[in-house]
Amino acid sequence: MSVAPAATITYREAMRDAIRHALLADERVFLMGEDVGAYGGCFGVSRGLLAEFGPERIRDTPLSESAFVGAGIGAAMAGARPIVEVMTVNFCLLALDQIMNNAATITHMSGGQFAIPLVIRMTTGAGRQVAAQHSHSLEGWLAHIPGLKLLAPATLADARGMLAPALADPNPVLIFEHGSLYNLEGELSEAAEAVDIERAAVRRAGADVTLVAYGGTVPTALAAAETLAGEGVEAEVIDLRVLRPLDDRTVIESVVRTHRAVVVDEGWRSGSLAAEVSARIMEQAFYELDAPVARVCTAEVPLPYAHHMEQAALPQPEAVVAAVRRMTGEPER
Amino acid sequence: MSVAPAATITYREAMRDAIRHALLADERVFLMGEDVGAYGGCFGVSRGLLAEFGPERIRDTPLSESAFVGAGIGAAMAGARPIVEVMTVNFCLLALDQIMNNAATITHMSGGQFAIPLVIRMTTGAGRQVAAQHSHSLEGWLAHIPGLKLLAPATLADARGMLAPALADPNPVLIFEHGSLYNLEGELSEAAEAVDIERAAVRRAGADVTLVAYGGTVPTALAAAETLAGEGVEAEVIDLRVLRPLDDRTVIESVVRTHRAVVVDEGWRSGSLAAEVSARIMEQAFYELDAPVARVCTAEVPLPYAHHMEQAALPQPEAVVAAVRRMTGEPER
Amino acid sequence: MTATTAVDRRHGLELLRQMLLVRRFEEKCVELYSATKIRGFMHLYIGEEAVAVGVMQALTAEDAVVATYREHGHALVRGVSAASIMAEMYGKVEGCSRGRGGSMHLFDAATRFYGGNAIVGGGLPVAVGIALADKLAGRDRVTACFFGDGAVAEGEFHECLNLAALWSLPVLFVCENNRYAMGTALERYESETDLALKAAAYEMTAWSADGMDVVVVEEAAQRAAAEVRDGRRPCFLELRTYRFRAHSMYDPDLYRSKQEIEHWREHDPIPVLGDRLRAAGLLSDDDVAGLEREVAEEIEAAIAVAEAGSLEPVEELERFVYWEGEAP
Amino acid sequence: MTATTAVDRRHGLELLRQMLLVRRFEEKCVELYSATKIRGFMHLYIGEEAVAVGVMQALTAEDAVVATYREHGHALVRGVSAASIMAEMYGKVEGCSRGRGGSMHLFDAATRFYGGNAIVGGGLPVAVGIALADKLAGRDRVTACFFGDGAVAEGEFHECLNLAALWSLPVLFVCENNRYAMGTALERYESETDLALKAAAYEMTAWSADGMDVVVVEEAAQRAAAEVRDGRRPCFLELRTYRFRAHSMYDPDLYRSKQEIEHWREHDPIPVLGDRLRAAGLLSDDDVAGLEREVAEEIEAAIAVAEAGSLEPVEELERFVYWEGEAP
Ligand SMILES: Cc1ncc(C[n+]2csc(CCOP(=O)(O)OP(=O)(O)O)c2C)c(N)n1
Ligand SMILES: Cc1ncc(C[n+]2csc(CCOP(=O)(O)OP(=O)(O)O)c2C)c(N)n1
Ligand SMILES: [Mg+2]
Ligand SMILES: [Mg+2]
Repeated sequence: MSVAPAATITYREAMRDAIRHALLADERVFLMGEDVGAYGGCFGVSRGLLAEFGPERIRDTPLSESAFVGAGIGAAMAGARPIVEVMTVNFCLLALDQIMNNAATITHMSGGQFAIPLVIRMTTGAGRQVAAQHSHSLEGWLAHIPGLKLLAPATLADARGMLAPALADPNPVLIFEHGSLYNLEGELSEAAEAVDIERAAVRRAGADVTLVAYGGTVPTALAAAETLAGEGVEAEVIDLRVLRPLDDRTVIESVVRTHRAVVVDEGWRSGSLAAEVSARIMEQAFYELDAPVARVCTAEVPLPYAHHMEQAALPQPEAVVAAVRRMTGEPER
Repeated sequence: MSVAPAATITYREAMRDAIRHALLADERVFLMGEDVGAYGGCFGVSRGLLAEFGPERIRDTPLSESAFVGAGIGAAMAGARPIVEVMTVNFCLLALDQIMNNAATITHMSGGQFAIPLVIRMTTGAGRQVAAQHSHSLEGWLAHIPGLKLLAPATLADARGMLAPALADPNPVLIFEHGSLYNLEGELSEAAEAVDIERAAVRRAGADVTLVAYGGTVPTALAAAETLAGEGVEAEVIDLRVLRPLDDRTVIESVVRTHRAVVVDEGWRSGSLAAEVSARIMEQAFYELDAPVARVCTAEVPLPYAHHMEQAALPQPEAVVAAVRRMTGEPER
Repeated sequence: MTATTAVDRRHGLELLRQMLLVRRFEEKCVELYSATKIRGFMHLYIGEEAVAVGVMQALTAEDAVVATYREHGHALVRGVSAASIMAEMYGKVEGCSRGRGGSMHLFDAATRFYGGNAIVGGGLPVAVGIALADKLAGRDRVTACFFGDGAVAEGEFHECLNLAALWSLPVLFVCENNRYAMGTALERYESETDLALKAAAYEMTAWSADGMDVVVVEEAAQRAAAEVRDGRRPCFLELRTYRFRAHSMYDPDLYRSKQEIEHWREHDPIPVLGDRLRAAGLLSDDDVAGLEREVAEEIEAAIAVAEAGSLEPVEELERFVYWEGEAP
Repeated sequence: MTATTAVDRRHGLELLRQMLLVRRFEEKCVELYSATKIRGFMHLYIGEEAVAVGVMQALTAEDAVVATYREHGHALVRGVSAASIMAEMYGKVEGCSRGRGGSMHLFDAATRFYGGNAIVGGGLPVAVGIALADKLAGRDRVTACFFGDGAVAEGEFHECLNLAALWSLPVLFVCENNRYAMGTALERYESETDLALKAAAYEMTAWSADGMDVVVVEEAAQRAAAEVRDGRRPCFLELRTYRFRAHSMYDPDLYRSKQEIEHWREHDPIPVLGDRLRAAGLLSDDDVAGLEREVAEEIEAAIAVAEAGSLEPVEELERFVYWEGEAP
C-alpha cells in the first residue's frame, strides 16, 4: 500500500484521524451530533476533538435527529462542509424524511442548482446484545435511495481514507461504521491517504467461488474463506465498500471467473442488498453461473437480546461455508 | 366470484365501504389521520364517515405523523382496533421510527406478550406530476421489515376485501392504495366479502412468460400481456397482493411452467422488491429458467414534475413487452 | 399590532404592484390549470399576498429564503422572474427548476431562494442549517423561513426552534397562520391556538401581527429582522391571514362556511392597502390602472416564454441526480 | 414544592423498602455485569429511585406504565418480580420478556407495564395511544409515561403533548430531569431549561418538584394523577433528580465534576427519607436492618432463579415475530 512509516492503530482511531485531518484541512468543515463533544462520541470516535477545535466546530446537538440532520443539509447547501454524526443507524429513522426528501432530492428537484456536500456518519450493526431497537443494519436498505452515496468502510485504510473524498464529493455521502469494527487493530501508514469511493475491492483472491460482503460481514466472509481454503476451495472475497452507486462490475468480473457466488449481508434477508447483488448477477452473468447465487443474511426477526439467540440470527462463517459446500456439491448442469 | 347482486363501484368507494363495514362491525374500530374527517380524506376515501360516525371514531389529527402513528400502536396494544391513515407514503418517513422500532418489534421484544392489531393505510405511487417529494413508491422497500404485514390491493375486490382480515390480524398490517387506482371502476358484488391476505393471485393465465407485479404495476403488466398476446406470446400475470410475508410459492409455480419471468415494480430499481423476487427465483427455480429474470422498475431518479420526464421514469407496458421480447429472442442454453 | 409609520408614495405603489403581480399571476395560473397547461398539485396564495410582500421588504439580496409548496408569491416577490416560474409550471426546461420541480418546488440560487418544500415542516431544518453556515462563515445574513400554521404541530418545528435559539442562529421564522391545515381548523389540531406563545418555550422573541395589512406586516418584519440581525438570534413572527381559495386545485373546500370566507374577503390585502393609500392621497385610479397594465404585461410575457419554452429531452432524465462537476 | 403531609410509619417503611429494593438490585446488577452475567446496554437508576417509587404510589393496578431503557426501578416498583427481571437480564426464557428484551426492554402485560423503550421519546406516542384506547373504551384509567430531560428535545415530545392535550387524554407525563442527556448537560441542549414551562405551549397543567424526596414526589404525583383522573386531561410533572452513576456501563463519565456528583449524593433519596422518618420517630436501626435483610433475600432469590433459568432453544428464534394465535 504505502511506503510511509506504519503505526499500529484502531479503526476508531483511524476515523478520528480522518475527522481531525478534515477539520485541519478545511475551515468549512465542522462536526455535529449527539455527544460528539463533551462525551467524546458514543463510541469514542471524537474524543479530544472538542478540546482541540472548540464548540463552534465540534457541536453537541440536542436529541433532535431530524433537525440537526436537516441542518446539515441546509449548511451544505449554503457552502459549509458538515460532518453530521447520527449516533447509530437506529436513530436515523427519525431523520429519514430529511435524508430522502431533502438530501437525496434537492439537487435534482432544483434542476441542478444546489450541491449538497454533506457527510453523515452512523454506527451500524448488531452483535453486542443491545436488542431489537439498537441492532439494526439498515445501510444496505438505505442504498435504495437515488441521490445518496453510501460507504461501508471495513478496513483501517478505508476507515481513514474514505472521509476526505466523501467531503470533497458534492453529494450527500453516508458513511456506515460497523460497531464490531471499532476495536479492529493493525498497521497503517502514517500518511492519511484518501482512497477511491467508487470501486469494490477484492480482499482475497480465489478461483472457486465469489463471496460478496460489506461492512460487518467482510470479516465473516474472510473467516469462511479461511475454512474453505482448508477444504481446498479457494474463495474470492469481495468487499463492496460502496453500497451506492453499486460497483457491480467488480462482482460480475469475479463471478465470470468463479461461476458461483454467495452474498453475505447483515441486513434482514428479504429486500436486502444481497437480493440486489443476486439480481444483478442474474441479469449480467446468468449464463456464467454453475449454481444459483446464495444469500447468507440475518434471520428475519427483530434482534433478540440473549447472546445465543442473537448469534443464531446473525450471518456466521459456518453458514457461509455450508452455503458454499451445497453449491460446490451441486451437480453441474 | 360472487352470486350476490353486483353494482358498479370505484376503488375509492370500495375502500370507503370496507372502512364503514369495519366501523359498523366492531366498536373498537376507529379511523384517525390527517383530514380524514371534515375534509373527507385527501383522496375522498373517508367522505361522509365523520357525519355518520362522529368525531370520536373519525379523528382528524394534527400534522404529527410520528405521534398519531405511534398512538395507533399504543391503542392497538391496549385493545382498540385503530385504522391509521397516513395521507401518503411520502409522509410515513416521519413515522418510520414508530413503525420499525415499535410496531414491528414490540411483540417479539416483549416475548410475545403484546399483540398489535393495527392497520395503517397509505396512498402510494407516482404518475400525477406531483414531483419528487410526493411521488414515492416505498411499499416494496418497506416490505424489508420483519414483524409487519404489507398489502397492496390492486383490484376492487381487494380494495374492499382486505381491510376486514387486516383488522382481524393481531399484527400491524400496512395497506397501500395506489393513487392511480382510486378511480378504477367496475362491478362488485354487494356483499363485502373478505379475501385472503396470504396468497398472490394469478390475474391472467399464460404459458410463455411470468409477469410479476403489484399495486400500481398490475395494470401495466396486464396491458403488456395484451400486447404480447397479439404477438402470440401468452403471459401469465401474477399480482403479489401481499408484499410481506411474500408468497413466493405462487411465483415459483408459475415460473416452473413458463421458464421466464419479468418483475414489474414502481419502486426504484436498486433494492426494489423486484430484486427480492428475482433473488428468490434464482434460489428456488434457477434450473427451470430459460433466461435470466428481468426487472422493469422506476428509473433511479427523484420523480420529475414534467409529464414526459415522469412517464419516462416510470415502468411502462412497452418496456415490459420489450423485456419479454429480448427474453424470448434469447437463445436457449 | 397596527401600523404606525406613514408610507411614502413610491414605496406604497411598489407594495401594491407586488401584491397585484402575485394576485394576477395566480389568477392566470388557475386558468392555465383548467387549460391543463399546469398540472400536479397547485396551491394558491390568493388572500395572503401581504405576508410575503411585507416580509420580503425586510430582507436584503444576501439574505436567504426558504418557503413551502404555496410559494409562487414568495418566489415572485423575491425576484425570481415570472417567466422562469411560469415555464417551471409548464414543465419546460426554461423553468427555474428546469421543469423538474413544478409549482411546489421553485428554486433559484441567484436570489438565495432555497425552494419550495412540499413536506410540511421540511424546510425548517434546512433554514436552520443555512443560518448556521452563514454564522460559521461570519456572514451577517438572515434566513427567512416561511411555513404554515399546520407545520407548528410537526416535531420538526419544535426541534428547529430549540436548535435555532440554543445556537443563536439568524433565522426569521415566519408563520403564515391562515387558520387551516388543509381542511382542519387550527382549534381542531392545536391545544393552544395562540401560536406566538409557542416561541416562549424556547426563549425566543415572538410577535403576532395582522397579516392582511401589508404595511403592518412590513413594520413587524422590519422589527423582527433587525432583532435577528443585530441581536444575532432567531425571532418568531406570526402573521394572521387567510386563504381565499381552496387548499389546492383538488380541494372541494367543504370544511368552512361561505360567510367565513366572505368575512375575510372584506380584509383583502389589496384593497386594504389601496384604501390606505387613497386616504393619504397617494393613489389615483390612473395609478391602479397603470399597475394593472404593467403587471398584466409581465404575466403575458411570462406565459409567452413558457409557451415558447422547450421540453427537456428524456435522455437527460438521469441528470442532476448527482451534482455535475466539482463542488461549488 | 416541599412535603406538607406527614407520613405514617407503615407507608414510610414501604417507601423505604421499595427504594432499597431498587438500589440494592442495581448494585447487584453492577457486580453481575462485571461478572458478564448481564450484557448489552445497562442503565442504572441509582440516585433517582424516589421518582419511580413516589410516582407509582399514585397509580392503581388498572393504570398503565410506559418507561425508558432506564427502567429496572419502574418495573420493580410496579410489581414485576425481581426474579423475572433478573432472568431477563441473564437472557433466560424465564425473563419477563423471555430473554428477548434484556435490560432495556422489560415488559409485563399482567401489571400493564408497556415496556422499556430504548428510543428516546419513542414511548410517548405509545402512552398517548394507550390512554386513547382507555378513553374510547370508557375505562377510567391513567397512563403514566416516564421519560428523561433529553426526550424533551425530540419532536415526538412536542407532538405527543399537543395530541394528549388536544384530545384530553389521561396521560401523566413524568419527566425525570437528571440534568443530562448522556454527556450533554441540559443547558447545552435546551434554549429554555425550565422544562415545566414547555407544557404551557400546549395549555397543559404542569408541576415541578424535588425528585430526591420521595414524600414530595408522591405528593406531587397524587395531585397530578388526581388531576388526570378527575380532570380527564393530561398533566406534566417535572421531577428534578440526578443519576449518581454513569449514563451506561460504557460511559467514562468525563463530562461532569466529582464535586457536582458529591453535591447530589448529599441528597441521596434513601437517607433523605430515612432521616425524615427517624426525625418523626418512625424508623429504628432494627427497621432498616430488617428491610435490608428482606430486600437482600428477594434479590438473592431472584439471582437463584436467573442462574437456574434455561436458555430458549434457538429453534424458537422466529417465534413471536408475529403474534401466535388469535388476537386477544
Ligand atoms: C409531512 C406532511 N404531512 C402531510 C402533508 C399533506 N399536506 C400538504 S399541505 C397540508 C396542510 C398544511 O397546512 P399549513 O401548514 O397550515 O399550510 P397552508 O397549506 O395552510 O399554507 C398537508 C396536511 C405534507 N405535505 N407533509
Ligand atoms: C432517538 C434516540 N437518539 C439517541 C439515543 C442514544 N441515547 C440513549 S439514552 C440518551 C440520553 C437520553 O437522555 P435523557 O432523555 O435525559 O434520559 P436519561 O438517560 O438521562 O435518563 C441517548 C442520547 C437513543 N436511544 N434514541
Ligand atoms: Mg394553514
Ligand atoms: Mg437525563
